[in-house]
Amino acid sequence: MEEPRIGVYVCNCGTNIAKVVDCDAVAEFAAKLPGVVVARSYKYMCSNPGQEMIVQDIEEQSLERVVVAACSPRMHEQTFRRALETAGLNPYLFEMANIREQCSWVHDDGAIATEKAQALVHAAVNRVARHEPLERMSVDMCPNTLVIGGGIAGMTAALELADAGKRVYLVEKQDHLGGNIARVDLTAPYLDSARDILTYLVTRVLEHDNIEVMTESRVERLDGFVGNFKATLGSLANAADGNAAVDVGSVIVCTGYKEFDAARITHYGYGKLPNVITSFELERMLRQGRIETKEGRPPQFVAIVHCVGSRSEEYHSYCSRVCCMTALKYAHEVKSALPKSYVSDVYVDMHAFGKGCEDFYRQSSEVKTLFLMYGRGEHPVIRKADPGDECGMLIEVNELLSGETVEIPADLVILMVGMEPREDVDDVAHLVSISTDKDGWFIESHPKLDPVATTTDGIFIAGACQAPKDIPDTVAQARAAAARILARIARGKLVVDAVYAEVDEDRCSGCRVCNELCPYVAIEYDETKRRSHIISALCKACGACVAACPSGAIKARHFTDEQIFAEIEGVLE
Amino acid sequence: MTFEPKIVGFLCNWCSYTGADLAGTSRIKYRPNVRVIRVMCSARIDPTFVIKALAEGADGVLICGCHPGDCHYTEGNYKTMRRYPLLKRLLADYGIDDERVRLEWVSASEGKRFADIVDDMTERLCELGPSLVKSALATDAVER
Amino acid sequence: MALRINPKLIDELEVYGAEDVSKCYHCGNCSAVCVHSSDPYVFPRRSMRNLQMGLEDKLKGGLEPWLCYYCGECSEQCPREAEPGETMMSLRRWLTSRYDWTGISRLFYRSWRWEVGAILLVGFLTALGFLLFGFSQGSITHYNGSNAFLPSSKIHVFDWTLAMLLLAVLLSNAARMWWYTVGRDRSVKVPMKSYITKAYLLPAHFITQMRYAKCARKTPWLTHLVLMLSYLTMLVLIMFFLSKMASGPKIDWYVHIFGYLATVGLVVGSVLFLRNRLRKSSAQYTHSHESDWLFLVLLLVVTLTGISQSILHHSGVDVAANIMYVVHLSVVVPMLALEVPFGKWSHLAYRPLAMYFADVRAEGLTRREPASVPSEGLRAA
Amino acid sequence: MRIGVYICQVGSALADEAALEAVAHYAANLPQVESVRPLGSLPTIDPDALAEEIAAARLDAIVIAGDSPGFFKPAFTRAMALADADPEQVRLASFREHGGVTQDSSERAKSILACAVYGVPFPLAAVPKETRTNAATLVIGAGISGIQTALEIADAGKRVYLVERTGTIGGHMAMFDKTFPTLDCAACILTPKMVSVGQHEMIDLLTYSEVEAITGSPGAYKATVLRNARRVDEESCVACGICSDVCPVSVPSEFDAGIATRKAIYIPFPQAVPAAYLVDESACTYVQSNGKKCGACAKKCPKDCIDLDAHGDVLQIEIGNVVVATGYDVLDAHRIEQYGYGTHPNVLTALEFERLTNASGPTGGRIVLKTKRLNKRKKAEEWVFDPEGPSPRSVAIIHCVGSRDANFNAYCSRVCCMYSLKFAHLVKEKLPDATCYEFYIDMRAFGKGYDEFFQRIKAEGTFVMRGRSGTITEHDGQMIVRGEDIISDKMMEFPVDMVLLAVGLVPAARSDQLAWMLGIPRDEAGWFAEADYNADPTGTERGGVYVAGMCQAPKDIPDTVAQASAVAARVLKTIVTGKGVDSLESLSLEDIETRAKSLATV
Repeated sequence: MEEPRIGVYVCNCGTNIAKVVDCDAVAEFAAKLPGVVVARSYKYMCSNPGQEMIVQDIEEQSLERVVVAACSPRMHEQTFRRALETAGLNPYLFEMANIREQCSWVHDDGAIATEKAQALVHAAVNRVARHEPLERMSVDMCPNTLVIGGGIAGMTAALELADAGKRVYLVEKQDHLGGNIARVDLTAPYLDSARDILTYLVTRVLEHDNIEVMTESRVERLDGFVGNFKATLGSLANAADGNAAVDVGSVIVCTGYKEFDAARITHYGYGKLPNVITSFELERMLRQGRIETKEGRPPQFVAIVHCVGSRSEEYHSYCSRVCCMTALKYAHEVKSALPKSYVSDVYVDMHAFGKGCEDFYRQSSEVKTLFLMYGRGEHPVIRKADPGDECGMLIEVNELLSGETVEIPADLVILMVGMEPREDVDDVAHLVSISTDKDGWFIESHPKLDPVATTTDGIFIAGACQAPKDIPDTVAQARAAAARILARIARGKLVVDAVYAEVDEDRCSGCRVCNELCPYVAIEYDETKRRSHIISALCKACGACVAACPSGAIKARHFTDEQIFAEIEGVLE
Repeated sequence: MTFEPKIVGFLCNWCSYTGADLAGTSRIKYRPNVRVIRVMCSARIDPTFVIKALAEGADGVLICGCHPGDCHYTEGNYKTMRRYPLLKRLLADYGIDDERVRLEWVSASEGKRFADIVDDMTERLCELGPSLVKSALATDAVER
Repeated sequence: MALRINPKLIDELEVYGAEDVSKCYHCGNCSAVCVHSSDPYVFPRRSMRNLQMGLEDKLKGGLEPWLCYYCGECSEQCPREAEPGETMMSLRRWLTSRYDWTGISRLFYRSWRWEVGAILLVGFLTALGFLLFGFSQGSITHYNGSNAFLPSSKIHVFDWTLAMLLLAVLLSNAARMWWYTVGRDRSVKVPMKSYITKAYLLPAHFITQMRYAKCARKTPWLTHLVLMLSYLTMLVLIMFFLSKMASGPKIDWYVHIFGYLATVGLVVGSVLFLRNRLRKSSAQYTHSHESDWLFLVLLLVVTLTGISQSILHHSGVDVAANIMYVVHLSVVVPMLALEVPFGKWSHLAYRPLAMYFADVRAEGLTRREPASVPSEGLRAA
Repeated sequence: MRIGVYICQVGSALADEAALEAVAHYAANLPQVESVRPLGSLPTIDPDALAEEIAAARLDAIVIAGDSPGFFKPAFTRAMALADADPEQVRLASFREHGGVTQDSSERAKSILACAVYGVPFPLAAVPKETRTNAATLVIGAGISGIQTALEIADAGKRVYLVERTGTIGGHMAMFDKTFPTLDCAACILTPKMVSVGQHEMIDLLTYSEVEAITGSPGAYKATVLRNARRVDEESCVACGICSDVCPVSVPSEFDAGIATRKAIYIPFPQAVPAAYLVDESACTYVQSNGKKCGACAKKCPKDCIDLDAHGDVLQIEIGNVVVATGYDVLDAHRIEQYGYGTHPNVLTALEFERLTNASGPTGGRIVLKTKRLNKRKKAEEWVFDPEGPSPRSVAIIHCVGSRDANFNAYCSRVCCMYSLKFAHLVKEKLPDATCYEFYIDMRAFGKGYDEFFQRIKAEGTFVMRGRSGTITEHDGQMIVRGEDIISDKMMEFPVDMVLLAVGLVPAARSDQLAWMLGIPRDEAGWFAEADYNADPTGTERGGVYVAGMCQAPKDIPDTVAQASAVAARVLKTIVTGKGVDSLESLSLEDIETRAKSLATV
């Protein structure tokens, strides 16, 4: 085999890599590897000059392959592939050696880390020599969108797309739209009417010509791939209705959250003490104008307990983000409805971070809400008061701002239940093939720069199903997802990754072992030819079929046996 | 010089490789003996990869995939799980120590776990001593 | 044993002037800027906390309010405008009313109408009493001599009787103060020796107000010291040298000098404070409770009537001097009889006492568990 | 239906007695309105008395009007329940929510009230006319938010003019070392985006430029962009840096937050986009002397691309939509005297520390103390960061500096808690033996993975103390920090070598001019006011004008990015359909009232 001309670039990443790994030594080592014609070490390969260096070398030194030893390929593979494209080289003739996340950041000994970096570069050089130019496919982008979940996120996203003249299918499990916001009367921190927001959204969604609302429905199946999904929708109300199939180009998952079950925490006595209620139960009382104890009296002492099920090692370690402001809202509402009452607010840290929220917190103090702080992981205990007390219950808590163990009088206790993923997240995740984190929230493609996309192309997430968030943040996310989709529809075509598996029909024995293996039903069996065939647009390149093929007829593009063998040799030499 | 085993790690792109990256971003230190090769899914790992690695001089092979149920490709890791005992039996037939090849589940949020696994495996391989597969193959070749 | 929270106490304290305490969000800035705040007496935040939570016994047992001189720094910097300085002031008013077993103090602080009414009544009765007394035993045309309208010897006896009475009330209240703050606290075991070795603190604090001098701003301390020393001088003069003060042309010069100095001090001091309060010149003067106004106004009126009396006397207009004397007394007596034991005047006694108790108590405090985290940090630093 | 209207007098819209009178008079003439009563300015009302009033007047529905009428709603709901009326029939006419708080907005207030009386949500009735929209977009400000919006729109194949005041895009994020809570380096995630912007064929990047004027109407705006003279040709400059080497003038570097210097001809930072030098005319000897002195750089430039006599240029562009993404500034720490910033050399602001700890910063990422050095040119001693200088043995980090404080910014700056925790981590990582203290008030670790990060910082050994430090004093050259450790109930006073101030955020300079130019209101703190807090956090009063990112209110990177993308959705919608919407103010009271009436009857 004639050795292709390879360029190797070792990134210092400021000092991130250079602090541990001797980058110059790695470059010198690389220079001696077979086929390597250029090997350089540079401060920031990802920077414009860094990329230009590659482009220039490709042009001037007629490089045919490029290796960049830098951060994780998850970070910058795309960046450098684009640089190759700029220089007119096929972007797949490129390989990254991860010498930051998996070398300089995890090892202290410079000599050993340098040796490891050299091995990784060696493997990359070996591998890249065997890369083949691959072409990306372009597929049509269906302009319709499927929105799963009819809460505020779902409706906002649907309206955004529909207003832009695109068709939207909005699927909601319940018999009405609204989700959790339908259970709320006023919003924090300005006490605006949640009902007006809901009425506005529902009216517009229902009246919109471009939105097809399907309540009491669910997505049974999602087939296809980005730009060309086929969703099978089923009715929950009437099984006899049968399933409907719609074509969509993108899917936005807006399945929201459910509240934490307060009965799981025994020391709050929820379910046993009749006047211990959850935030949503208070919401109902507020709407009815009857904030009363079970005995039918307006409470004199009201206590609000924060972080119920949130920020705790036993239940959920995360913060549910909205409860603090909702609690303050309740403090105001209770004071408004019962001016003679005393409200105690038992919190851990007051998360009043949003616009207008700190002011809201101050206003709550001004109406004499008594704020009491307890420690994360501690347990306020609610018990019945003694007969002579002027209150119905007592909350015992180790109050941190006074350093005392105190008893808070209460006639009504409101538990600020946190948010948790819906029970069917796993089903949904499976349905649209996205993943969930350890808490059960859907994982975004990048926490900072891509908070609405997922690792599965064409599937977006918005709202509280990604992580707890308030209404403005939910609305922003829902629109962000819509923006992504609108941009794609505007372009009309989609480019699909060139990495997929293909069958060498000459070697295929037609044994059909692979057929059942593919989770994406991407492998067809051609009865006439008696050969299997892979639909490349559906293939997600996992390679399960490749490893299983007894006759070695399936080739995983960009992950061929030959390439991996070369890599193995490289790391071990 | 003390024996420093060489481990070839095959990591799935979605969970384990991200987990190994997380160990990096969290600056969790671990033994430098592992050299990682990225594959899209643990199901892509052909038994020949493992044998190739051992033959090329690896003292151990580490295979990491998503936790059961978390596979990005729905069920690729179950396929790995089923293939693995077969591979082990094969290796046992060749007289290769059982502990030289390991299958572990590492999620994208388990940087610490990845580091611990690497440390533990390195430790075990140090106790076992160098793998003789490569030299045995060399002798074998000479004898023929 | 858990302490019971009383959310209602904060409402009660409002009439004492603590209107903004609920705004406090416990950043601790006030304690950090206060030079007086140090272990084991950390304030004002802790006192604000006890008040918010209505921990009445804790508040009653707290000496902290008396350790604050209200320089106003904390209030100026307070990020929530919760007025920690004014809260401490209000707590002093409230504590005064708690130490007082008669309930009069409580009545006065809660209603200025009652207070003013009582002053007017006592003033009227005093005037009436002295007029009857004067007419019964002397002549209004005589200021001095055997036929004097209000002979100094008799007034002297009256002064001493009143003083003893007031002292008795004050002492009984001070005893209650001791009981709340030191006596009943089981975590404190004060050795008798401490009471004796620390006794010097009482006069020392009383006369020098050395703690006040530690505040960042020195002017308020100076003004306060001048006013207090003038008042004290005048008190001493009246109590011990009354006869000499009124003995006509052959006056001892030193009594005269001290008398004039004290008069000037009183006028200047009270006028300055009144002006500051009217202008709300800095944080500590922005909130003025009725009791604060009454205190200064009474002081000024007493001084002014005293001066008038003196001038009239020296001008030889004995009738007018005698009438002014009665007027003077009818202001002095209610001021002393009502304000000293029950009103703002009592801080003259409580403040030095509190500092004395605070030091004594600190010695008797069973060793407090050191907070692990910061002390480790300290060692490392 | 018998409707009772209650108007609360709290707030600015109706502060004027006459305006209140007019609105009340208007309300009284609306159909079904039985009574109109003022609510007074008391924050609390007695529901029992209200119930009697409602029962006596036999009211079936209530409309509460005012700036934030929601605060009264529970009282009315209860009163309705007590009066045996339908408690659900309490409606709100919130002037603040729908932009009726400006002084001359009594017409808006009336229309909001009318909608509530008709029982129609305001945004449903107040729908401005459609306007034809130009497909090009102007994005003002090229920080992460402007970059994101521009890329989203440009990726859809639509023209974007991205105007940036400084010489490079990237904004504050480019200055950061790591980002919380994942600690990935800011440059690693931002630079690829910057590169994309620089290379994008649909983005016209106008750096070192300012928007001078905006005229026209929604959908058809005309912007005048002043292109300041860069004096270096952007296209031909290869950023070799020879010009900078020969330049004799050193001034504090903005990018390094003033802790290092740059030359009068400079590139803000190595990865700047565009990667071209520029001349700071206020520092350049040649420019200041009207061409009489210096000029060394122009002579030395190997590519001849420096023209020190170049003049600024004015560009006219026509656009359909305007996106404001001007970001923020940090509060001037000098204002908070008790922390001695500017007096004690080793009291640093957050941005200064970001640069100090940044691998690309002046010390190469080494955390060192300032040391005294003789400046030979000025013949004076000055405090500078010497990369070989001593490391601090103890660092105190003070939260909420100028935030949550009635004396400075009453609002929470939202990001300081987390970046302070990040600082603690960086200190501990780089100086394991150093002691690190955090003084906080409330730890606002609210986002995905934030609370977990907080727990991790504690586990790393940073002493986290609840209590704002009050003062920093100096004794014999040793800084002393004093504060109350509230949770341990102790006064703390200890020596530290370095103090980091988590200074709060304030609206970017010249936001007022921009707001005036665009005709969009700002809130009391100076942040741009969104159209609707909940339902439209990125829209503004003006049609075709949007706000994204920090300029609307402080927010972290994920929230900024989400908002920036959300704006792109709005813009794309108008471009795709060719139709935008006019400003709300284009609607007359009659328009809204008529529409509300028609919707109510449906």
